[in-house]
Amino acid sequence: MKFILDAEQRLFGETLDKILTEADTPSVIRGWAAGAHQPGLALWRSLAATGVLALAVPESAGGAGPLPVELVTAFHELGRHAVPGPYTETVAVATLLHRLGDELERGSEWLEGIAEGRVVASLALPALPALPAPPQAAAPYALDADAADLVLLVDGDELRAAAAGEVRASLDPARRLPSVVAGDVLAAGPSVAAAARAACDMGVLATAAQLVGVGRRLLEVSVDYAKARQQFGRPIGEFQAVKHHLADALVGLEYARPLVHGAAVSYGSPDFGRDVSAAKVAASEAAYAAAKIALQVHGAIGYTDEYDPSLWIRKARALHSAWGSPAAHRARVISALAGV
Amino acid sequence: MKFILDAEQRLFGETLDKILTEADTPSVIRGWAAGAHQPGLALWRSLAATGVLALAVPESAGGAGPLPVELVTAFHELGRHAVPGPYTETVAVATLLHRLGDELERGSEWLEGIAEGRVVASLALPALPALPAPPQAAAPYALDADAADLVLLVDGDELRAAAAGEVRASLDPARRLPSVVAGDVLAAGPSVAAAARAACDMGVLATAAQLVGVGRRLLEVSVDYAKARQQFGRPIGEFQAVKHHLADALVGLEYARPLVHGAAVSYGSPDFGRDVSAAKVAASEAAYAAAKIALQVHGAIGYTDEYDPSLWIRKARALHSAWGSPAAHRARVISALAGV
Amino acid sequence: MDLDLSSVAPFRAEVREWLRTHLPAAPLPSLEIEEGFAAHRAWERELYGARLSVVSWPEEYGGRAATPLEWLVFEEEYYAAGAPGRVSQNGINLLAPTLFQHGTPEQLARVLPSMASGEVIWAQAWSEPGAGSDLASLRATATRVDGGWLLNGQKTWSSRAAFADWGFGPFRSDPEAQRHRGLTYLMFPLDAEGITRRPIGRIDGKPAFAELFFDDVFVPDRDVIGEPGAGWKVAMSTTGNERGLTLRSPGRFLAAADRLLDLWRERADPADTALRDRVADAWIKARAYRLKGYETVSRTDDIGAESSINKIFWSELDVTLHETALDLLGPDGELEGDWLEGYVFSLAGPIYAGTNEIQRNVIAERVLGLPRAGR
Amino acid sequence: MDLDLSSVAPFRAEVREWLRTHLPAAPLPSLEIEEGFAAHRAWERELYGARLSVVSWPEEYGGRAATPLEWLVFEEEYYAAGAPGRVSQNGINLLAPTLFQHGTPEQLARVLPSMASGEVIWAQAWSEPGAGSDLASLRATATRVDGGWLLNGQKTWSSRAAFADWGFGPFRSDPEAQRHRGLTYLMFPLDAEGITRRPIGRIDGKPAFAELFFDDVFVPDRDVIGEPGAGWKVAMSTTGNERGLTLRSPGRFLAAADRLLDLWRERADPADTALRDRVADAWIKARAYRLKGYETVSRTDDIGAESSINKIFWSELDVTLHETALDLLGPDGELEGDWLEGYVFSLAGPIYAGTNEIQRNVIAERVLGLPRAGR
Repeated sequence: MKFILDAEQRLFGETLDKILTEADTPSVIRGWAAGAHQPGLALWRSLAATGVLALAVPESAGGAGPLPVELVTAFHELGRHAVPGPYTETVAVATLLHRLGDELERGSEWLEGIAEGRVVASLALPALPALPAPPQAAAPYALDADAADLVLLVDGDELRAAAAGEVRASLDPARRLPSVVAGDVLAAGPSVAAAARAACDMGVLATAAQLVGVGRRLLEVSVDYAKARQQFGRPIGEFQAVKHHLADALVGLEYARPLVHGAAVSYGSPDFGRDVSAAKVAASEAAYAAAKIALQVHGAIGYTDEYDPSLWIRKARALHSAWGSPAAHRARVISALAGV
Repeated sequence: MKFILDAEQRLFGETLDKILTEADTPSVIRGWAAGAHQPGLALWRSLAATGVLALAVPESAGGAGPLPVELVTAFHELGRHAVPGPYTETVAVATLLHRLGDELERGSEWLEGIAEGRVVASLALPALPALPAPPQAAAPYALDADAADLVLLVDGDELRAAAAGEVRASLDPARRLPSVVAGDVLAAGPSVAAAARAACDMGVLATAAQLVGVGRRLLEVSVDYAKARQQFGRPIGEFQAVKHHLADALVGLEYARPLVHGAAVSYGSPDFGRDVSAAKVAASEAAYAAAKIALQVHGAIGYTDEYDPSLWIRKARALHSAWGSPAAHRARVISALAGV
Repeated sequence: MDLDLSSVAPFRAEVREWLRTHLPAAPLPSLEIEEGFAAHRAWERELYGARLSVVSWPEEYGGRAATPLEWLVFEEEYYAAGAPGRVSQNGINLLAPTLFQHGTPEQLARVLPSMASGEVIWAQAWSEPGAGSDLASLRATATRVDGGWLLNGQKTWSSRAAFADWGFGPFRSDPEAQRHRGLTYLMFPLDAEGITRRPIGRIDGKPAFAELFFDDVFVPDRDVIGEPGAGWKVAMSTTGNERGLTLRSPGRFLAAADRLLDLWRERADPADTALRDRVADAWIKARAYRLKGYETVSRTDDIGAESSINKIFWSELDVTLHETALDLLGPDGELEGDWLEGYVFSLAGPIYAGTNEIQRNVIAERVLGLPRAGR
Repeated sequence: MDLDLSSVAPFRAEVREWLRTHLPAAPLPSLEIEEGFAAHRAWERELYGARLSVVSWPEEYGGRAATPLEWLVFEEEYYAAGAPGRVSQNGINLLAPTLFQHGTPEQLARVLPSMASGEVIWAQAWSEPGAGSDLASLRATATRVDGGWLLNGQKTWSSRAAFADWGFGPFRSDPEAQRHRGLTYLMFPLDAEGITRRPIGRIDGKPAFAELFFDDVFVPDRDVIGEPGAGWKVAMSTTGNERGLTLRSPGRFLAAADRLLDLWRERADPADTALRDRVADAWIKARAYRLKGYETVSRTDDIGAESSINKIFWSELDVTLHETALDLLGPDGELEGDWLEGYVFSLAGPIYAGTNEIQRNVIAERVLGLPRAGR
């Protein structure tokens, strides 16, 4: 029993941090938001070269996975750097394709392409298949499908090819939300529903890890700002109100992380679904709380489009409800525990 | 339109404050808790002499009411001084008897006794009749029935005489909770159910007013303590964390009060039930928040039986769920607004 | 004590009827973008035509001398009808009360009617990059010259200044004086020679603020409000107002709570009591704020620092109410739309007009009497 | 990274089996009253007989040198079984770690075995009427005399001191020294000549604390822990421990969350999602605390000030978990019973062992590196 990242896993995270720091993600995000996908796709390929996109693809299909601990390590850094692009959706598609195996004609070709970073994928799940009733309102959007090579739609127990329709703007400028135009049925039946549930769990896990990374970055920049910003003749970080806000943000994030790691470790066990839901609840709440605290500590400057931290503040809110709201995931946890 | 207490109403409150300050209610409470009812009953008679017990009794039955604004003014002071005894229950019984009118043989005799302070009444409502489903867990207790002259039980649409059974201890030592032993049926039918709903609304209103008074007193003693108590070479009230706690307590109470007054003013209108429920939600939350803040500001001393503020801290928690939890009252507000 | 509103019923009926017949057929574009700003300015003129733009002002300046109670009623009707946001709000709510208290008759006569009609839209120019919550650390200067003052320096977070006509705010006129002393309160046209404005995008990208750069901008003496050097006192008369009811009238939250209830009916599973409870709380708090407003207009004493209690309450209510709406919208909550715009707007509430941390200090020290921290 | 607990499975099985066969048939009376104190002392002896009272201690003192992971497992099984509260907790959790760090071999051999067996129950005597959160302002004195020290003054909030046998805490041994300097850490029998103890009722009336009055109480040199004058350093080695996992092991909250889930199944309307969400949150947080415990025992570095993060988390979880239970009980929530006793106990959490306000300062300054306020 060793419930901390090992040296190799830590090094993997540090390597990604270095690549992403050099990539100047805020400028990549602003380009992506304007539909200039090239810098974002170049970053996608750099990250693929480190193996990030191979983590959810099994070795048998040309990947390195499934390696859920490495996956959450990577998504934590994707969150810390607010990297734009359908990473979570691609991981979910990889899980879906892997589960469906030979049922899909081009499945192994797509999986290989994903692992190598050649295939950017997206996915629309009008209802989140793993979550219990009451159902989420329908969300017929496939994140960044206009930048993707492969777009899928799961509708009940049908898997369809799909194309990007009209793009809707999100509060998070890095999130472009096209509706999808359904195409041919690629597979149907209970195996699709089961694969979609597995894909959903993996998407939830990736989102939870990303949220913790988003919250971490917000805490980091807020602490730096509180040390530097002077008001009333002293750094605002001297004021107890500011200190306590930031301490609270840290407490929330420190207890979200073990839940994310715990879910990654329970991959493959019957508790995996319950555990990813628990992680998503805590990560959503902790990151959103960190975002509101970051806004309050920064004051007006945090409320502006042009100041970088606002990119993370907006992402925290968008991801708070993406891949299932905290309420939906609480319902699933109770359902798993109490069988109701 | 003049939505503040008039001079006479303010004077009434001040008079009660003076009587209750002189009465040294903490010692009365400690006696009451031990079953020594005499000082508490003497205080009951003093308060009756100022007209407090006549406020819910109509003039036609020998009372001065119904005067809901004066009633909430009085109960605010009863809460501020944590006066022990079944005041709320007696007010509810008065409402019940008044609504049933001639259906009860001894109704007018009891009403007159209540108004004059000769009849201390209590009441058990196993289900709170005005609140929607999900029903509260059954509560077959009649507060302080062992000190009462008249004990009633409403069970569905039956009104019964009742007697005090075994006394259960509450977190609030001033609240003795006997179960009731049901006696003869005094009345039955839809008029009982309707009268019980009216009685329940009046009980909820009185409890809400009392809660605001409890919260006020807790804020007052906490502010005094924060000014006097030194730690780290300064009064703890200089620390921003303490200041902000106390400011939050004030904000909550300042917005609970108008809801209590607003409910009193809407007595007799179709919105009365909705408005007392709104008041109870806000008063419960504000008083309980004030209690937790008072405990935190006082530290260990606030956690002791012998230090007077703990009497109010415990009462805030007990009244938080007495006469319907905040959740039950939220359900009723929504039910009234949305018809669900 | 009563809530008998029959005396204001005819006024309420008039406002309701006028709004029913004059409201724009379709919602106006956001007032934080150029197109919407113009549309909202036209709407202000229409309101003014019916003497409904500034009901509480004296008739000579375009109002109808409405009582505070009538003003509350006007606001209830205005927001209940879903009428457009007020693009003139910075002038009407922040400058006008200051002028009524400190302005000369000439200033009142010159400034107020065009403010009431929307012909001149005003922007507040208070904050500076180094002076947000700590307003006393202002550094932009007003230097005495013949017949007036020369402004230099920078202001920021000037709401609506991207498209507004005039600005107002305090400048340091005595470079030797410290903190609260030596400030002078001035008005200036935003297209004056020497002013550069740079719009700043709000968190949703809309240019809701601007930065203003002053390079020897001449302001004649007649545009000084109050005594030169007494700018802090003048400014404080605005903030007292800003923290009271005026900035966020109860009508606004009542209307928002009703819309939230509609959204809940439309979107929510009634069995989801967690969301139901949050909707109930929003409605209860909006009602509390309304009743507190009635209480406030019933009082004859100065509410003073108690206005900080209101600021905390409405700003937190606004955020939680809109969060509840976004949560009701589920995955659609992040999409552009009215609720998201309202949410973005609400997020500024705990920050501006004195952060809620500052307000809590004010409540603790000036309402509860706790000791100020040693400096 | 794994959660592979198979290596500790035999130990877990042994603990579970022993508890299954030895647990008292009926719950013991509250350990905060005299009768319950005696019953809990007897239970400690039984635990000791199975070498389960202090599993992580070396064998020579009555333990079985369990690893931190085994200790976590022991605690999970102990609370899951519904075993009695630990009347020896102040000694085991607060004094023993201090002795392991600062005690002499003679002290360890003399004090620990009788602590492990429950023969001697220890009470912490730290706080004074003027020194709660501000521990450095202690005034009770230890005066040097031949062969030892004379204690004078007062201690308060001494948990379990109403019925305990011995006490321990810091006293001011150098009257000239200020604040953190000149303190000496001592142990003393509570029935020593010159000690008067006055039980203090907790908020539910139970005498969970006592005040101690010292009048020339002689303590021999052998009962000084660490160097005379170094009492602050000795005390801090206790607080580091107190704020970590030891004081409130994850097993306790896991068991409480499971009982809450049972209560919810039994009492709640499943359609009441508001309560359901709170039950889910309690369970999720208990799981988070458990996983954080596994993380902590996997680390080899000192967690230092990070222990303050744990203190805030468990103390707030304990309150909200019990509030949820009381709300589930509805009108029965105010009645005496296990959940109410747990609630009352939880209320002390945010106050003792350093208030949560102090903990937030520690986190901000020592973990996040924010500047200390100027004094």
